[in-house]
Amino acid sequence: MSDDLYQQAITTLAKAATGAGKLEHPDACETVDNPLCGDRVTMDVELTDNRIARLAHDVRGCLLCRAAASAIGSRAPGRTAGEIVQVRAGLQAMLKLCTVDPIDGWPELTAFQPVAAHKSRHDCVLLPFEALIRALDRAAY
Amino acid sequence: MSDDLYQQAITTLAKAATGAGKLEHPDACETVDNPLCGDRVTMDVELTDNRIARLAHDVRGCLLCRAAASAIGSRAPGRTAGEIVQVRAGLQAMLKLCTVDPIDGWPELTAFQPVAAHKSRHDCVLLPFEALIRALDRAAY
Amino acid sequence: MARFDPAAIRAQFPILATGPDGKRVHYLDNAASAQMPQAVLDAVIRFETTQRANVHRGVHRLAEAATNAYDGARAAVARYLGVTPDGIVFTSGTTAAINTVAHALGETLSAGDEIVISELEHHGNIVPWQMLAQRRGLVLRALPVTAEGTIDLTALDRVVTKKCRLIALAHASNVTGAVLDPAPVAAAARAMGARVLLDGAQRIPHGPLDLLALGCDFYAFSGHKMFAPHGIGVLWGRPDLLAALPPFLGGGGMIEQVTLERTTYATPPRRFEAGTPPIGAAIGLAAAVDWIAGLDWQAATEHEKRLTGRILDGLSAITGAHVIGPTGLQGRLGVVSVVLDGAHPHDVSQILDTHNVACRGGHHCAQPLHARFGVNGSTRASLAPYNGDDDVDAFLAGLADAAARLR
Amino acid sequence: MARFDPAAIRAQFPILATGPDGKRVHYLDNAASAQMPQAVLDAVIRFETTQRANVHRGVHRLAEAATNAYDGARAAVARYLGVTPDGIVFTSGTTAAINTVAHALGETLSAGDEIVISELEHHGNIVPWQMLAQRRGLVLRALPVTAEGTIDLTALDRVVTKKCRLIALAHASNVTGAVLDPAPVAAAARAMGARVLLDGAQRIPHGPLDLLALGCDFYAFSGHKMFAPHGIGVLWGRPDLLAALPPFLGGGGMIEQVTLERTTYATPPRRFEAGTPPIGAAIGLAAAVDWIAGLDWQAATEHEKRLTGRILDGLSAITGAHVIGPTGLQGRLGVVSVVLDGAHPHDVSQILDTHNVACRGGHHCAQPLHARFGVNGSTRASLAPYNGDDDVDAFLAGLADAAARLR
Ligand SMILES: Cc1ncc(COP(=O)(O)O)c(C=O)c1O
Ligand SMILES: Cc1ncc(COP(=O)(O)O)c(C=O)c1O
Repeated sequence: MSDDLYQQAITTLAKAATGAGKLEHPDACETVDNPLCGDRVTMDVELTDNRIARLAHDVRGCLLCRAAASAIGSRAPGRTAGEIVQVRAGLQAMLKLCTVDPIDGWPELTAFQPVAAHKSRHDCVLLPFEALIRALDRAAY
Repeated sequence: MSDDLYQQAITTLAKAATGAGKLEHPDACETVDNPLCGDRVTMDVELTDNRIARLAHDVRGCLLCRAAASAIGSRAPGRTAGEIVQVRAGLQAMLKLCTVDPIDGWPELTAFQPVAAHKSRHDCVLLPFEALIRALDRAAY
Repeated sequence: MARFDPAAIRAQFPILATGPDGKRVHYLDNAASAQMPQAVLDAVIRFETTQRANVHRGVHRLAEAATNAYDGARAAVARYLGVTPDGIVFTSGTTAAINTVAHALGETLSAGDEIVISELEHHGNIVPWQMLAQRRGLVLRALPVTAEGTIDLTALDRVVTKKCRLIALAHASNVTGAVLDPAPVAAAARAMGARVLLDGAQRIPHGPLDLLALGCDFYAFSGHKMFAPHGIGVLWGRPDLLAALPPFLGGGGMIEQVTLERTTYATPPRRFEAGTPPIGAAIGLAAAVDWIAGLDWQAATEHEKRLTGRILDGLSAITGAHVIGPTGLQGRLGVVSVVLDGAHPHDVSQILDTHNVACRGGHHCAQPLHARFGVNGSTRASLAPYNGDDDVDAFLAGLADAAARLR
Repeated sequence: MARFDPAAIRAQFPILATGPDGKRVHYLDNAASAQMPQAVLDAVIRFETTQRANVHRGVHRLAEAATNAYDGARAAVARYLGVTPDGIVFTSGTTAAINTVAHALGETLSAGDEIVISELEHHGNIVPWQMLAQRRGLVLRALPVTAEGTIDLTALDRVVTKKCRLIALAHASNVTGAVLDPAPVAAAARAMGARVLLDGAQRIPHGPLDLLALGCDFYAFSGHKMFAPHGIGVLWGRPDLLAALPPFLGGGGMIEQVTLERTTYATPPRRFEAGTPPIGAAIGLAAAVDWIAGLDWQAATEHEKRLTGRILDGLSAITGAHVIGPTGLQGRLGVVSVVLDGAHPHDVSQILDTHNVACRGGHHCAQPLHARFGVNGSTRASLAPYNGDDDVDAFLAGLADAAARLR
């Protein structure tokens, strides 16, 4: 049911907006657009020893996009780029292959399972991850 | 019946090719193409007192086109431009409106009646008349 | 006449039927693509199963039938618009039609010439002119948009200069629903020796129009928004103007004589129809035009207007809902775009979908217009004659639900 | 496997059924447009009656279904060709595909650059290059054609110079049926740093091909010649090349961000698909590709070859009949064009029509090729898997009748 998309968990996550804002001295800052809907995510990151020390996101997007960014805000600090890539892979599998395994250490992502049925919304959820991974790539240089 | 298109009368008319050739000193010479099939009719005319004194046609076209040119070769000399325009109008009515009245002074045109059923071939029959009328227009200046 | 009965019209549209679950889609996405009545589908099926062949270059009976049907489609569209068939160029849609003018007319323009559009145009009537301006060093100017979402015609004096060669405007906006008054535009253009192109994509599904009375030189529209297949559209051009323009796309059917050295071109409309045309879709368009012509448009227009009023009234009861466009019923069509404070249009239309309401959310290919109103997108409901009060009520209920859940 | 049974295939084509008069059309005009099997028609009907909506910009369930079907069509075509979907651009046909390259690649070329075509090209692969040459001061060169109606590849050395930027050739001729060996063309192009475009309009209906093995950079074809609707076609381009090309048509769907001042463009294939695409036709094309993939092409190819031999043998018995093209069965498809001494091709195909044979007469949009052979036109029989011996025999009988009556 499409209705499930807007279950309490997602709404709460989006409204918490954990990590929303800007960093003063980011190691990298990347902006990614979804040309199909005009949505845009900007992600600032600071690394320490190849781990995310701090991050901040600025989202102009839908509830799903904001919820995903908020999950990143609470779970990404302390992780390596490799770990984030793995989390994205798990999320992609959840959306595209309809897997139902929870993603280790990111329990709130389970709330995105109903999005699998709505292909046009997959990118909304993935956009913040895309922005974060690009920022991490950039910061690594 | 489409078969009627190639009745003896048309074939005979085409093979007679009355008026085929070139004039040495035409008052006007006009070439008209049918871009849909690449056919081409060139018509030379000489006028005396606003009447067709002599004409000659060069046809690169189908049997219907050659038959129409041949009818012109035998019937047009002595006519005025106005008379030719009238004959064409009668022929157009025969093709587009399926009229069955014989055309005064041009009995052989009756053989074109079956062409009415084949819209794609109307222009084949009309092309020599178009060339003649353009040449007459030109010669009138 | 009896009261207009949208249900009787709806019954002609297979996709709008009530399903086994007792539900049916409340289809309010007509401005994106309208649905197709059985009569149009039947015309396409008839072509594919009894007349299918390529056109124009064959004399066998199927080719002759296909050619007659295709030429007949052109004649039907011309008749509906009150113009002669030699001005009707079949294209793949509005976008292709506008690009055709941008290239063909564009070839006749020089650096410094100006093109005037407006801030509310669909990208299909912006990007071709930007690309042309870049190719040939032209200047692109835009009429501003009023707070009511209409093109500000008081700016014509200022924006249309002696250098203006073309004014290209939406006859009706796909976001605000505002309908342009073409008379002052045509007058301003005439005063400067400029041409007028109207993008009729949104106007054409809402009933007959007197094309020649608009005073424009070109008119573009798409079949899929007027109950016909996707992949067919029309560029109407004043025949004398078309005859003076160079071709755009090259290929079979648009030529007179080809040698490896040199090609001469056919007269319009064939000059602008390179290659095999979308034959079945053109035949579908003709059937759609016939279908439209069979409606009582006085009643249908009244009906659409009443439903539009019902939407606008209902919206005023939803806190945080703002209409982009005229708030009244004058000078507008049944296209209503709403911004819901704090809610993203994709979330809104997703929630509307759970109410069986099909609405479009996003920028509707009009980013500059949304930027003008300081938003990224909106949620749009757009009407067709088959819509009824129940569709509108479902939309309003869904919107209220979205407002409650997303805030 | 049992002997190939064209009647079983024919049974899937409503238009080829035997009529109440006990007759059926001997359809040998497949090179112009092939007929449509019920499976393709059903896919189109299914879209129009259960999934119809605009694509890409909507989230309601019909928009999602339409988008999935449209994206699925792209994936199906890609799979059939053994390529990735990002190289598949949907166009309105071969002509539009070639014009797209002529404009997009054309923007990157400069005065003095050379384009190489051949003398046997369809106008759709001549005129776009002539127009481009004129726009940008390029030089258009042509490979000659042999007496057998094939492109003379021994001339590659002479015609393809260091200035060559593109070689654009028919993969198979629509007149002679000759199939190009692309390897020496690709090698000649590579040696000069030029690109290769193959016009696959005639090759594609005759079974699967390994596109990447051809060594070309662009490949163009039309749906209507491969059992799909008119108004859809494909431009395949090497994804890295497409990504480096500027857009051609401007409008909705091909953009990333639009302001009145500046626009940024989407990545391919969307960059080259401006406006609403021919959605139903694309879905029909995917169904056609699936239908084709379901045939036994080893048997079908053998069958078409046998019928081609039957035509060639039969023609040798008709005095005054000359084939334009290979007289053998090697390196050719089932497309046979005949010149009948002293008879005009339109008269010939008209008489064939009285024998219920649908054949095309004329220049087949290849005037330079016909000029090469000193004629204005020819009468062409072209095969599809549903053709049988009876079709060929009717053609030969009709041709003999025409020869007798027109001479
Ligand atoms: C070899 C060849 N190239 C190009 C074309 C043009 O295809 P279309 O008319 O579908 O654009 C055709 C068919 O007409 C063809 O046979
Ligand atoms: C006002 C307007 N112009 C142009 C277009 C483009 O039409 P199409 O996508 O059919 O080419 C549309 C519809 O999308 C529109 O609403």
